[in-house]
Amino acid sequence: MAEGHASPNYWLIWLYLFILTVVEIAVIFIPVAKLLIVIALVSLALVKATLVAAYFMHLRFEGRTLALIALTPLFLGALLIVILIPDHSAVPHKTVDSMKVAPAAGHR
Amino acid sequence: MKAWREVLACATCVGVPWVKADLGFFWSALFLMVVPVAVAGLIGGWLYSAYRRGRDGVAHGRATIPPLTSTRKESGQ
Amino acid sequence: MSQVATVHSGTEPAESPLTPESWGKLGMWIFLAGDAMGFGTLLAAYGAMRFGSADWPSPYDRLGINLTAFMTFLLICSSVTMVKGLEGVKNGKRGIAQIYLLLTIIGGVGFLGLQVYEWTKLIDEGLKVFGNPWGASLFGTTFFIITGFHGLHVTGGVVYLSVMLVLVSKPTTALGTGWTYNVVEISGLYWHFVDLVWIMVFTFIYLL
Amino acid sequence: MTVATDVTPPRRDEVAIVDGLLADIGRIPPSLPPDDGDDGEGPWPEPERTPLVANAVLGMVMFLGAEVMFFAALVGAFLVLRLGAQVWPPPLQPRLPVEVTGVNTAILLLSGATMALAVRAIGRGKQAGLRRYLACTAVLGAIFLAVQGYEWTRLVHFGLTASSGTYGATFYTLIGVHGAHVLGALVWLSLVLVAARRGRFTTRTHVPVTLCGMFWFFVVFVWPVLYVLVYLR
Repeated sequence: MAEGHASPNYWLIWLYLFILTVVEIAVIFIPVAKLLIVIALVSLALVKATLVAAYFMHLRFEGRTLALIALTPLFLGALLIVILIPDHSAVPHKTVDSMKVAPAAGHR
Repeated sequence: MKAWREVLACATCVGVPWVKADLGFFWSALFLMVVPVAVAGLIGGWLYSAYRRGRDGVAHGRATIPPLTSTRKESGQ
Repeated sequence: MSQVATVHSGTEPAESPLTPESWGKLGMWIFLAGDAMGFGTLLAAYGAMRFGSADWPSPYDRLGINLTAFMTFLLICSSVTMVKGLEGVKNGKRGIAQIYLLLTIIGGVGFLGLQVYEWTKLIDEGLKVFGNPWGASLFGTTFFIITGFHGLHVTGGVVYLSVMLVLVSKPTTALGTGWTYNVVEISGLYWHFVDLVWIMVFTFIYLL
Repeated sequence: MTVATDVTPPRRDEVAIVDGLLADIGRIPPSLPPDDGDDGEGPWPEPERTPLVANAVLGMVMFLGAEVMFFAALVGAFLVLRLGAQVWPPPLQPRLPVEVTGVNTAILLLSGATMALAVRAIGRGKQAGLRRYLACTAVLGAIFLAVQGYEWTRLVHFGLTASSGTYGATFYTLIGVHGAHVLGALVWLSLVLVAARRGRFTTRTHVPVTLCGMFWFFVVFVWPVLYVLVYLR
């Protein structure tokens, strides 16, 4: 890899990252549904991470298997989020407001 | 409702006020951060000490430092 | 030279098809994958606990965003100076490599300083590991654990890059595309990873 | 390497290899004398290139590192639940047998000591000592398992089950996983013991004993951590 590819224009990548950061900050002020903002922010973050990994970490110029190694934690992390869904959606957060009243009511 | 949950020490009551999730998360996360470092450190230190032992062997008249680990098949020896 | 300390700088194409230059690079990538799993777990737990909580404070209102936006900018800059320094090593320009590596280290130290400032400010405002005046106490716990873990990584990276700077500064170190390039590139992988993680932390902890 | 179908004369280096092999075979006695292990020296000089760390030992260390992480994950989950609970142990649930398990802990630690003695015995070539200490270790491990099983049945009888709350769930998960490890180690130890009774190990060649000992030590030293965390308040 050392000589196998021409150096990408790193300052251009830097500019992209800078612009994307500014866009990220701008996105949270857009008056749309929270879900849309979340999707936009996560996608922007993933694009930035991809830029860093592909160009700064030279992943674009390496073998494909190395990219698979790098992507494994992303896949496992997504799996973890899916696994955790029942934990946080099942029990409390819809009813927590009424539960918060309970200690004040002298139940304990 | 509350007493029942309290007795069972509810596993998924993350947002419930009487569960001290912050305490559990903090110490558990800290523990899980320390353990891999400790494991890697112990294994690394053990390999380094093995290497040191090999180097001391040279001082005591061995010809060369043996390799730390073998890249060849060992079975059958 | 002793057998144990022999550095595999030569290419071993038949044995290491993933990273033909060195085993070290493959090792660093595997370590980074594991480390990424650690951060991924922390962020997933953060998401689960935040979603399960009804009184999570608004991070944007409580943590402030101007300072951390600047910290993000600083890390991105230090990433690009890192690749520039690596380029200097590749082209055999010791002075350029030294200057850019030094700039990278300064960026890291500056990031750490700003983080210390941010932490003290937030602690003054009442954000504690166990409890804060605004709502769910996990807000503070996750904030300090995740940013603290990342800060430790930056600290390690600063030490790592300082060693690289010393290595590159030695007149006896041969520059070019050989062993030195390889070693500095591996350290760069770690540094960019820290930057990459911060991009994620910034998005999930501060912006969402 | 594929088998050559056409007959070609062996290349020069192959000839050299075959010559070397023949020379080696000539040096090795056709049947090794029973190793009494008094001297710690084999019948031939020690090869210079023996690695400092045997491959199998290195592999075992890596495996044990992964095992430590596995238990650490379980302990981490346990800590979340235990530290998060307002009252621990939760009220109205059976209490764990702290005293009996304390004695059991001592038994397991003792088995670790006998295992260390067994490894040391074969390192000094003492076949009888190896057999005796391995047997002691196996018996102590079996006693530990038996007591654990007995206490489990009593706890289930008292109403502590894996589904009766986080107290029971974490107890049966953590202690059950450890018990499964002890069982596995015990099976492995029995196999090693059988091999030892057949005199398969010598001063120089007892890597299987070492590996089994490493796994046993792991199982023994994880237990006090679990005991302190799970049983004590």
